[in-house]
Amino acid sequence: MRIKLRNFLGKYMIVLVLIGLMIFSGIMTPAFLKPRNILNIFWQTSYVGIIAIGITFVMIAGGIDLSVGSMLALLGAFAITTSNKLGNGVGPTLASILLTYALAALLGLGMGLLTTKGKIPAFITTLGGMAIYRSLVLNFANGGVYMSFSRTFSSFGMKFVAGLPLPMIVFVVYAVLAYIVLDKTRFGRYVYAVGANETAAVYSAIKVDTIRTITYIISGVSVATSAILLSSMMASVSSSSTGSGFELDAIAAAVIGGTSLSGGKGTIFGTFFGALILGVVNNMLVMLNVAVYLQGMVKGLIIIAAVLLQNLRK
Amino acid sequence: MRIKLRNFLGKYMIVLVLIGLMIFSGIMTPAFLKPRNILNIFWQTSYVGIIAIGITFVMIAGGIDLSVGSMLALLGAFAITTSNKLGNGVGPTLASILLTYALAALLGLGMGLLTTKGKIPAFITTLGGMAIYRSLVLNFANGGVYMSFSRTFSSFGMKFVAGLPLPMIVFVVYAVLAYIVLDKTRFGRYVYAVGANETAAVYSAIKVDTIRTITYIISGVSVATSAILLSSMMASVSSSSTGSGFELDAIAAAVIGGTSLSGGKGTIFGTFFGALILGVVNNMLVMLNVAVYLQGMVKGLIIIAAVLLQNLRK
Amino acid sequence: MKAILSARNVCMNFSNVRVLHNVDVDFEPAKIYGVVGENGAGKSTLMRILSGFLQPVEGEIHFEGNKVVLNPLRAKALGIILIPQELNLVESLRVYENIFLGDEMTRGFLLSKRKMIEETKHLMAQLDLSIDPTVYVSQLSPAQKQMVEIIKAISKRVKVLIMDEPTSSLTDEEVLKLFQIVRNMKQKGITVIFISHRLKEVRQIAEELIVLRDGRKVYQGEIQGLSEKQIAELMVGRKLDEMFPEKPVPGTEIVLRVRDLSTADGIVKEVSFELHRGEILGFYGLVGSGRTELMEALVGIRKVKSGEVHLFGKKVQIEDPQDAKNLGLVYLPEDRKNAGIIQILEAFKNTTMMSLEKFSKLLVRVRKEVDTFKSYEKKFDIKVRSPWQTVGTLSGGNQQKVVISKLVETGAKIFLFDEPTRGVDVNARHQIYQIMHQMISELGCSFVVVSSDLPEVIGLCNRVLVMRNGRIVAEAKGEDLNEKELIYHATGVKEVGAYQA
Amino acid sequence: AKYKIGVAIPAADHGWTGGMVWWAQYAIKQYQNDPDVEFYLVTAREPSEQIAQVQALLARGINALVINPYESAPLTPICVQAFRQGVYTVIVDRGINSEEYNVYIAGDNYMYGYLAGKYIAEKLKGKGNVVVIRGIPSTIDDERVKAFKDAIAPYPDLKIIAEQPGYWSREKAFEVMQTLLTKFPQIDAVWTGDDDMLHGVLIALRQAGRDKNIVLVGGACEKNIVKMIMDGHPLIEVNFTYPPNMIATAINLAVMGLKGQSLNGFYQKGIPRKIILSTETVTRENAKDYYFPDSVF
Ligand SMILES: Nc1ncnc2c1ncn2[C@@H]1O[C@H](COP(=O)(O)OP(=O)(O)OP(=O)(O)O)[C@@H](O)[C@H]1O
Ligand SMILES: Nc1ncnc2c1ncn2[C@@H]1O[C@H](COP(=O)(O)OP(=O)(O)OP(=O)(O)O)[C@@H](O)[C@H]1O
Ligand SMILES: O[C@@H]1[C@@H](O)[C@H](O)OC[C@H]1O
Ligand SMILES: [Mg+2]
Ligand SMILES: [Mg+2]
Repeated sequence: MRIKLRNFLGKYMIVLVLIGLMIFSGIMTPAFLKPRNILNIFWQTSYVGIIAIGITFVMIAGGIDLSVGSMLALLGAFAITTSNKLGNGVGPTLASILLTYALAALLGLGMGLLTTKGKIPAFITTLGGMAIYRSLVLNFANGGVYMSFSRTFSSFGMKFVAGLPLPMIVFVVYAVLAYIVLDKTRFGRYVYAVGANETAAVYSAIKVDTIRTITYIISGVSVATSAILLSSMMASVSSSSTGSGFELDAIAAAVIGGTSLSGGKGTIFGTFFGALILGVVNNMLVMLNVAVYLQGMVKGLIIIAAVLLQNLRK
Repeated sequence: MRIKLRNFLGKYMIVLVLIGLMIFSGIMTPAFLKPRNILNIFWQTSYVGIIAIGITFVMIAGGIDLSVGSMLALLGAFAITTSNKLGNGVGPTLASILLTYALAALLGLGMGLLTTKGKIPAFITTLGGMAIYRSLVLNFANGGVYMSFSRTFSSFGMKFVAGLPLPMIVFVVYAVLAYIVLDKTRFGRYVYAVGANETAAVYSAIKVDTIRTITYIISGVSVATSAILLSSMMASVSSSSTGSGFELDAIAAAVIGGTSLSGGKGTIFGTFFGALILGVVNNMLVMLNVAVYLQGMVKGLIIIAAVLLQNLRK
Repeated sequence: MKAILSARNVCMNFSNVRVLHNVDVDFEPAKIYGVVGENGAGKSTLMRILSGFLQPVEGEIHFEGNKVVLNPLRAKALGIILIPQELNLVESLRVYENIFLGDEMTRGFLLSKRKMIEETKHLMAQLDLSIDPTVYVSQLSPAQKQMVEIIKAISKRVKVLIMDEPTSSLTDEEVLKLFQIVRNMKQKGITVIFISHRLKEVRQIAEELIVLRDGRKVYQGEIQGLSEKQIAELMVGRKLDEMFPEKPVPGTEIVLRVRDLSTADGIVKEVSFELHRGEILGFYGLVGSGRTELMEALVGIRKVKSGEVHLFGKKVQIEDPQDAKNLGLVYLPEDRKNAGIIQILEAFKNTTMMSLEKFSKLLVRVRKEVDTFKSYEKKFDIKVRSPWQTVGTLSGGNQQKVVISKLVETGAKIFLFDEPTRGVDVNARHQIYQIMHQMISELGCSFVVVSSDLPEVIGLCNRVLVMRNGRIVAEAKGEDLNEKELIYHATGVKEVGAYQA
Repeated sequence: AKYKIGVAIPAADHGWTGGMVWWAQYAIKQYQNDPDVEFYLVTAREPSEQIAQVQALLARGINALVINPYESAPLTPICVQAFRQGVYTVIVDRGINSEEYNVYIAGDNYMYGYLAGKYIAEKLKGKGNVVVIRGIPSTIDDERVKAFKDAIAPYPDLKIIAEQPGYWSREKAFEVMQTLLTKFPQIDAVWTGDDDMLHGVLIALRQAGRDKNIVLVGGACEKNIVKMIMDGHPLIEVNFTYPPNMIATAINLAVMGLKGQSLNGFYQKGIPRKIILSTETVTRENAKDYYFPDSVF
């Protein structure tokens, strides 16, 4: 009984932390708990959240991806540019989305190969990627903004379906799919094995490099998903600022959710709620009108506390 | 013979990469090789370099420190504020420097304890630290600048001693000291042991938590050294921008130099040259007049190539 | 009969040093092979080549008469399965997940968890094991992990099963179970290659013997009629002394007294015992009997709930291994790979890791460290290319010797040795025993030896305490110190177990 | 070339700085065919990086330095050093804490905030709920917000109901506005620290269906906002200049300074030492004069 409770707490503590934060915010500002605001939080979280899901795969397999922020800008810019070129309408929009995914997969593949075959630490390849992607985006726009002229492309990012914002729906569905892949398929199992004990994985005749490379592709695909949603919503991408800092937020979401920087550990469940905790904190800062210069302090303390609380069970 | 050569190449490849980069730049722009410019590179590198040396300890012991950039601002601001309070002269300046070191050690101790005793992943504690420190600096200056009014304090940062810029001398001396501590003392040996195999370290009667905590103190002290030099040189600290991005540069320097994100591996030698490579690249971009928006690309490619080249020996 | 798997003229180098010289060897179907050789002779290297984990620099591998170029996947497809010497399980995965790692059962795209758990239970039952398939491997003892490795291997479609020292952490009970499986496999036409330093086991199970010495095959043939001593002499290529030296005579002074010790996790229950100066006190018991936990509790790695410990007559409170070390008590862990060595550090640095204060004032004197290492290299016959070789690249037995040297170098007075000779060859084992005796006679040291190797426990120890379910259930000495008695107390059942041979 | 000119500005990390980089390149391109001048353009993300760049430029042997200091105080010593070395030094936008330079040309941050406040106060007739979305916490930002508050101080019924940072980012401003719209049923005016953030606010308003009866003011004349004003946007009627093209002006001044030319219409020979560009008010009437469709900002 006691053990069960403890296990339960261990697994769901992060949810309790989230709920605690929300109750606290609700008491401070009742407006926080308005259904509309809750939806907003989900919505606002979805962009980083989807990326964090991708990064969770990479991190469990023992890697890291610092390039996601710049990649978000690059893929968003690419989606906008191609959909502008292809023109209005569902067909062209779908085509541009597919092309964006293809590019994302290719970039992920490249990162993966550099890291596995090139034996370059992921920190370096993806830091390089971060610089290179940003440079490309800036270069083609001369530091300006990519604007969408396709009505179709720039419409779905704001859509509500069954009363829920589309990005939120995508986020939840994406999380469920990712959960299944990571938890219920062979590939997912191998991701854990590769990250936890590479030698053991080799002895089990698992293709370590292939698995690792695929995680980078998944990260790329996740970034593409987020990029498409975000650039459609904003109908634009700023070559200088869009996506900057996303890498830290996404990694933080995963780590708050229990993913380890040294690989082998982590869950989609954890990342999902880790991202939501970040989202709630950001929203709360605005809702409680926390003074500009103190926001960092509050955010830092809450993140540390959130992880500390999760440790208490142990 | 062949083995010797290979070992030699393995160890010194990074130096060859550096020399290669310099020769290339020198051919492209002879001005690059002016003694004055070489000194500048050393000088410019010293701030990130000193921090990277501290981070090398942390990383070898299996941790990470994302807080160094904000900490740089915080400690610089503290040094300036205290030296302003204490007034002009050598005595007061020394006192303010000592106080800054004390604060740095304290902050490092805090991070160390949170990470080891609190069992919070270093990524989270130091990400929290990054936000909290920045918030503090911003808050006391309202987003503005800390200016030094002490003539003594703001003079040594620009000093040349025996024809060499003081920061460069400090960097080199600091590196030598750090090399001795890491390579030639018991503590240094334990740092490797803890990072390479924590369990074995525990069984070998090593106080793992203490060792880890000390590495964070070392990181703090390194940041203090850099902060004092930098804030003296600039006679000021910008609360909003000073130090931002330093964490990535410092970690990159260490990783280029062969330090592993998963602990147990790394050398001061490597970090020293890793930092210089970054410094040379930055300088080279200016000297060769690389187009603004392509600089990120060039930098990214060079960093990746530098690590790839070092791998070739294997 | 035609060979199923052969090595032809196989050579292997590491860093330009040749460790296998033109090895030719044939394995026939349905036959059990014993492979022996000194530590570092190249056994594991040869086996890794035969199973595709290493590529030879020269020579060929033939499978069923055809030349093959192996990699892990290809070898697995052919049915060549290796149980590596160092345990290689994913600690953060569950038992059943490890067993099916790389060969998961699925329904469509999805893993079929229930089927795999069922199948695991089934396999466990065959071996008479009671490990819960859903528990995490990190919670198992080394012996249990070893059994999981074995189950993992036999769950596959196997034609050639290579077992690299599978018994080094097993007690007789498990060894017997394992041998039963091996014989069953032979019945099914499977070739089994069995590596061990326990020559008694090799004699018992193998039908044909292969001896490697310094990377060369020096013998392949009949094992019938070879005594253990003769096998050992084939391994080292010269005459050997008696294995166990005369037992030392312990003093009367009690150096370690443990009273009613229980651990917080409830594994060790009210244990009391005494260790005399100059004594070698053995601990025997089945896997999971709590011996390791007891030792860990004594050096402060495991939380103690109640009980007292007296060292050299004084009551002590030991919070961590450092306290223990300062009091002259050190522990050699049984889990070599995780707790014993620091793989990526140089050999000599491992040796001095626990006694660095001896080698440094302000700075560490590397020269002195290296010299010290070299003295152990000689004493224990450690096979290294240089003191700077990283310990992870030593052969298993040589790694073990490095760990022992680390403990000895502390200059402690009381040593808790948990499976000290795991994977150590006969010759070196002999040397280690000699050194223990020397430390007793010259320095007045005392030893607690936890071992699953019955001959060792019996041949080496003055007294043996038997543990079962976390309690000490018997003491055996003098006349009573024999296999039958020990097994009886360990299992609580009469007439089960003992070696038939 | 006879003259080497170094141009050091902050990196393009948001729209406005992107605009400054564009204008710098634009100005440089004007001298493509002038064999007498050669440019080195560098951008920095942090003060000490910019110092390093200036050091490198000095080692490269530049004759003139055009610099928008990342932050005044830290860059002061190196700029002074350049000046003392005889490098023709033009300081742009964020000044330095010294008089040792050749030319200083800047925008007027105080008026930039003040005029926005004044406009809102008058438009709302001194009464209503105002939301302030500021930029990246920094000196400039602080100065502008202070000025804004000065301007509305005389109107006690004009309340700032929220003051949050939008980091000069569209996405961030969108998010902040989305949240504030949920919290406050009545918002009468929004002032964003610059036009990029105004775009984010517009999207949030449209999405919440609250894009009416609200006064919106941004700043710095991002080209699409100017276009909206030109086209008679119902919510955005004014803008205030803080032109990134001041860098282009500065570059021209440096070239003229080096070549010893004087300004048209000035009876004096030299280039003026201090130029504060006035914060100009852009309305539908004059918007086309401020619209640079080719610029990126
Ligand atoms: N990866 C490696 N790098 C360098 N040397 C290696 C490596 N692996 C093995 N060796 C060396 O090859 C030789 C043979 O080692 P191997 O592990 O095959 O011995 P073994 O017969 O299995 O010994 P043991 O009985 O101790 O397990 C040893 O000298 C060892 O140090
Ligand atoms: N971390 C752990 N969590 C839960 N149970 C554990 C843990 N470590 C060990 N155990 C359990 O404790 C029991 C005793 O451990 P162990 O097998 O190491 O004892 P032992 O007598 O030393 O046996 P041997 O050394 O022969 O393997 C086993 O049932 C094991 O599963
Ligand atoms: O970066 C700032 C920009 O966003 C603002 O609008 O004007 C001044 C600049 O320095
Ligand atoms: Mg072996
Ligand atoms: Mg044990």
